Amino acid sequence: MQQEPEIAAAVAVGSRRKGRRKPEFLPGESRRIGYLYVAPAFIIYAAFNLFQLGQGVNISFYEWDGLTPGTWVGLANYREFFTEPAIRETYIHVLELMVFYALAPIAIGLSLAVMLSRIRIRGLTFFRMLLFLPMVITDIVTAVAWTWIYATGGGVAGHPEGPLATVLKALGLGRLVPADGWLGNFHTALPAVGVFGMWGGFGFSLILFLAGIMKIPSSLYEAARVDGANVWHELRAVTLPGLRYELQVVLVLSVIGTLGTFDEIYVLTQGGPGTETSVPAWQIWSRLFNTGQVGSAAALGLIMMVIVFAVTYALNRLMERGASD
Amino acid sequence: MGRVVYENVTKMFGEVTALRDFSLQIEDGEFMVLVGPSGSGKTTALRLIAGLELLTAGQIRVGDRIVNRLAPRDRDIAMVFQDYALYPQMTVYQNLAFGLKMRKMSKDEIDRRVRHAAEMLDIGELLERKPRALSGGQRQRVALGRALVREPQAFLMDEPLSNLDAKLRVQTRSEIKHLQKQIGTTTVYVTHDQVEAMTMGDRIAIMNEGLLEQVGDPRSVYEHPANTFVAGFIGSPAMSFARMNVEQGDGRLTLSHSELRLEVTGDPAPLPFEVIVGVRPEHAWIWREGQGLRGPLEGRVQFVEMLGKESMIGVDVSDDVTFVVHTGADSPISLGDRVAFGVEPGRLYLFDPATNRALGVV
Amino acid sequence: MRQRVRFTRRVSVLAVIAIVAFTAMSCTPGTTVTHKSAPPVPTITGVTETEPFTLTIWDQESGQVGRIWDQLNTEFEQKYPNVTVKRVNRDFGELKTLLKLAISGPHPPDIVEANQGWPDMGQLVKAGLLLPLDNYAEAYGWDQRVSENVLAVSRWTPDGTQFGTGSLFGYTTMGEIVGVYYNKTILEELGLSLPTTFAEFEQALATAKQAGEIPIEFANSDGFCGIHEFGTIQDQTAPVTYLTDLIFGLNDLSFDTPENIQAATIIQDWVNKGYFMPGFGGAGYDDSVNLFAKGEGLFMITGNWIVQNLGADSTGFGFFLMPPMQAGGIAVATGGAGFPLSIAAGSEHPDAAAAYIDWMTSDHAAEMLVPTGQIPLATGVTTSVPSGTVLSDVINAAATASDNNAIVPYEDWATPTFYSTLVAAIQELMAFRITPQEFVSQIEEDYSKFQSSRV
Amino acid sequence: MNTAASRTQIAFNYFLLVLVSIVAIYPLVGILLASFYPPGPASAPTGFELPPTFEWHNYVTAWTQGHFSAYCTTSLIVAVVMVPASVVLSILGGYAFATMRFRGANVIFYLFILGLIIPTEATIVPLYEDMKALGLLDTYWVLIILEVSGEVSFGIYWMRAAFMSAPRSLLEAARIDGASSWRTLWRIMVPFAKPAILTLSVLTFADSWNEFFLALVFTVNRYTAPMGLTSFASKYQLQIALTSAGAVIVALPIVIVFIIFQRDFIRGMLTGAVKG
Repeated sequence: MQQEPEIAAAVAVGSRRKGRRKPEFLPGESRRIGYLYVAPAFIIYAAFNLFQLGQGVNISFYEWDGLTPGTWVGLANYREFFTEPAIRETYIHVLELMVFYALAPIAIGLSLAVMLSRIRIRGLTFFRMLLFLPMVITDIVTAVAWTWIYATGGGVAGHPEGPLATVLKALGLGRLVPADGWLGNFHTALPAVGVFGMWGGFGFSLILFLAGIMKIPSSLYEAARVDGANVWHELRAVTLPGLRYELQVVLVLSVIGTLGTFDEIYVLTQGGPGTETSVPAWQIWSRLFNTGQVGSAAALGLIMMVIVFAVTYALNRLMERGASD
Repeated sequence: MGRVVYENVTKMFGEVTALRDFSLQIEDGEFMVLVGPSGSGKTTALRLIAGLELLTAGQIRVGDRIVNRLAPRDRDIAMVFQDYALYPQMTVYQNLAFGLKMRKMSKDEIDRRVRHAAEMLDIGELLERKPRALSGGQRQRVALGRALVREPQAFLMDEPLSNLDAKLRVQTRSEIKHLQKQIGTTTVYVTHDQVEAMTMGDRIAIMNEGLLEQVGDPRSVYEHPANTFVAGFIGSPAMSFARMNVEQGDGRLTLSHSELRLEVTGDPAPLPFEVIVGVRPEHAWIWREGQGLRGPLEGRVQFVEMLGKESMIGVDVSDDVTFVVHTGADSPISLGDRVAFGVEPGRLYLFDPATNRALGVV
Repeated sequence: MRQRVRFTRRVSVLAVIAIVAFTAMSCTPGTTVTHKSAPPVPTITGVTETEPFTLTIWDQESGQVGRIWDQLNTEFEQKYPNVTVKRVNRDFGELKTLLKLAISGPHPPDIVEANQGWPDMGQLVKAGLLLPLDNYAEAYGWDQRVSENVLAVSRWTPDGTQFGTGSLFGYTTMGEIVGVYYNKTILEELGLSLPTTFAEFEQALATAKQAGEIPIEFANSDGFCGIHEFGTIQDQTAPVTYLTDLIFGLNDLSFDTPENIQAATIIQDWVNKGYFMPGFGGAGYDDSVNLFAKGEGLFMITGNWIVQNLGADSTGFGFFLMPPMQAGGIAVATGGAGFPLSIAAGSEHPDAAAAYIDWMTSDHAAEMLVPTGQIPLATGVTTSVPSGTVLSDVINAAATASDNNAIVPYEDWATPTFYSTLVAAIQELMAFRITPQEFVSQIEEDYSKFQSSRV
Repeated sequence: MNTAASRTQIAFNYFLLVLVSIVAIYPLVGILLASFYPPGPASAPTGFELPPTFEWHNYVTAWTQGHFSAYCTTSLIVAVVMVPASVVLSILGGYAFATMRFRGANVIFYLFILGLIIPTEATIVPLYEDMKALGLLDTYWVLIILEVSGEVSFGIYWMRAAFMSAPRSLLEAARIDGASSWRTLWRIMVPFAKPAILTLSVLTFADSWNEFFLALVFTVNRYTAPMGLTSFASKYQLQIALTSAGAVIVALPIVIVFIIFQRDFIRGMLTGAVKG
């Protein structure tokens, strides 16, 4: 539920690590001491995470309300994943969110980084700090501001109207302003959530891309220019290959982050209006606590975990294959 | 007794054999250089002594102990790493003292040893600095010092000069050699640079693809290479090789390669029909009658390398054979010229093409 | 390829671990349910223990009501100096979320304020987590103080399979009623009188709209308010017995009825005509209450609980029940009992908890709570409410509905998932994402699924 | 390229950067401004205009009435115990995975990595039951233990990468110098990995301070700062100025920690993320 971007990056990178050689012991090296170092962390992790995952697997085979004894239903909870439109819908929403969490930040971050990289920026540290701020402040706080930004007041005098609506109206684009506010309108709620999430994360990709671009030797650009490359060629031949690793991190991380989206939904829309912003993690939470479908929630949680794993794995394979071409 | 002995040591990494049935005895106080191209197993051999790798078969002794399974700390050796491996957050003093502290040596003794080593290496002023604030050469000395203070049975050095610039390298190598003679500690020194090997080693062990090709003092290795690999590896510029047919009889030996013919008097042991002939550039001269050179051989000049007081010229004697020939710096030879050259007597190395082993010198 | 082999091996190792872990834990989740029977009728009422102890209560009262609770607690502690009352105050959503977890432990709260109906109280009863209160009710005479209608919504068969009959699991003397508030000034300005039929009400809406006023102050981003708008219309289109039976799960009823479709059609019609506050989909309930209190909007359809926001003795606002379809018909309203208090089965001080409930439902408590807009249900409570105030309107309307037996319980009690289903479906209905027919089908699906699972 | 052209380019670049930065902090400034509005259920300011008067007193009111001292104390106590514990465990584990060989190391490491994608939704109910059985509900310990167990996966991954980026010779030199693995860790590797450790600590601190769901589910009297904020906000629903003041109070410690460490933090972040 709290998919940290950096954690997602870890998953991304962790899974792509090549397996190490078969353990071979060095002279005089203790064969057991490694366990001692790992033990404290592992014990607490196994006892308060892994063990419950096992229990979760067990629960997922029951229809259980969390209170009375469950009924064994075998794979029925898993079957729901394929049969219930409500669940399918959540994954469609997540796909839509990808535009905001993965594609847009990469496109915007990349183009900004390309533009900014052409000069030495004074005070970059300061700007970096500003760009990183949205990431470190909890959604609980920032959501407050975003509800204001998205408010439109239905156009009634005296109702709070957010700056977004004010600006659009001033530009003569008032017809774009949904009366129900961006978060209350069925068509705009999901994109609005997406923009909020994007705002919280785009600084990270921009900074990563900027750092990456600065590492590309300028001789490569010079060589490209000597060869008569235009901006577009330069991007394709020099910048993108040079940023391959940064791209991979941002892409994998944002895709995993999107799949696990929860906080934004919890603080902004609670899945509404209707079920328009319901995402898998929210659906699970809601089954768990609002409607008492604990077994079903466990099964959906495990399915989500498998999907996240599969997507991460596939993306990494894809990126690596792309790199070796 | 600082003797280091390998007995039939084999080291495999997974399915790759890094060192194959390697036996070598390094005497007490000896400066032994392990030399070879990358992947030859020389570094592995060194790390096996240090205990940084576990051998697959065989035995290693340091002093009179078998150290196969001893931890590095118990082997009584010290090592100088290629990248020096200085502890970045410690001062030079702390770097030198660390190993002694770990051995629970008294503070006074540590201080004595550190100051002594610092004096020997002339790094007394640097003791309070951190590695970051040192030049490459200074770091290198600190790395040596860290080995020195330990007063071990053997020093192990893994290409310690490779990160220095050319000039400093030459200077340092004689300093190390000098230091080693002064202290008299057995030293195993790994390098890929044959010049370093020739100038520093009491003996040189030439390695290739996990095998020991030849051991000996620099002169004998140079003069009597055991095989084409050693012959080609030792000496600079490298030896030129050519496959030649052999006609032997009546006390004369004729070596030929297409149009090329070379007649040699003297009758070595019976040779196969074909041999590899090796000629060191320093033994090949532009032909002049009456100098007792063997030849002449003729060919077209393919390249000219000015070295200052002399030049090396590459001469194509046939489509696939080029000899490098020595000439004075002022010689008027230029590219494309046809030249004739000859070889000093007793400097034609013959090798068996089947085994690459040396057959003799004529 | 080697990579893949290694990967497969890793996966298989994980699988083995997972299987081992799984078999180790493969037991049915949930503890065996033991349904406690009602404690014996206490011979002495009140707190009998003398040792100091703490009574913990989980409630969802905030604002003015919350402050009065604090005061009542202090008085209770003064009355029984060995008792400390600890309030854990969580909002409606949190309480819904967390009560089930909290109450199933070895040290549950003693008293909980759980919502009636299948989603909350029903689940707790079924799991044997609440104590039947019948004997306490007898000892304290609770059943004599309020009408059976009020008690019925807290009644369950002890195994939790039947709603509306059986043992008593919660008790309150405070009532709720959902109706129409109106702004007297605007009503006057528009030259309107109080509507007496549904048609007149719609006429009033049209007039207000024409005059540029907001006919109905309404905000639905929180969701629950939409249930009340719909319910209030549905109360007029569908028969009372149908609605009550639907909620109690009697007589195999369906949600897919012409009356319900009619109610859904009316609400869509109102949206179409712009009778609701513009931007209601994105506005919050509390904001809308605040705006209404400040004079925006002719009507607001909601419950008695906003009286405290309007000011109990305010004469600027009035309240009436949604008028019936036919002239002279009976106005039916949603409401009835407020949040009841229940005793956790695991409570170590059930007698004291009962004494506490009696205290919180006493006439004294009622007198303090009524000015906040809570409706006294107990017979014989004398409250001096000045007439002409919004509070008196509310209390009178509730009394009328009660006398007419025209109070329908909250619809979201009908199934464990009904609240979520209704909120989403009404939001979709009011945004024209679904037709009235789709709306009732969607809800019927939830309803029938649950009803068939009960059999 | 002539000077004039590059000057416009530079100007354009700064313009762009300033624009992006404004987008980044605009909502935050909104909250800050709103926190100074006069309190009371006023018509909600949208927070993006200067308040008529600066009501510093809002902070005092929020702090005392909102019990933020209690919430912040909880967050602080939990963080003070949890951050060092989690970082030390991560250092130990990361060190073992980076430098030691032992049977099953890979499997154990991947089990840790699994922790990064275990959805809390699948485990929270069993977790609740287990914590209940241990009698840890509503204690600092429940937050500390669960946060640690949630953070070590990432921490171990992170520290392993950091230690693996150390030259191998450094470890070997220490081995030859006779340092035990324990000494090597604390005397050689930890000083070497200081920037990575700092970044991990800041991240962990932020996670701990911002913890919301664990506090929501597992505590009643031990609300963390963000949980306290939601509780405060729901009690003072129309008090936008006060709620904003509360929000600023909750966000401030993180912002301060971040500003103090930001240079090293971002550096560690970049190397961590890119080196992997």
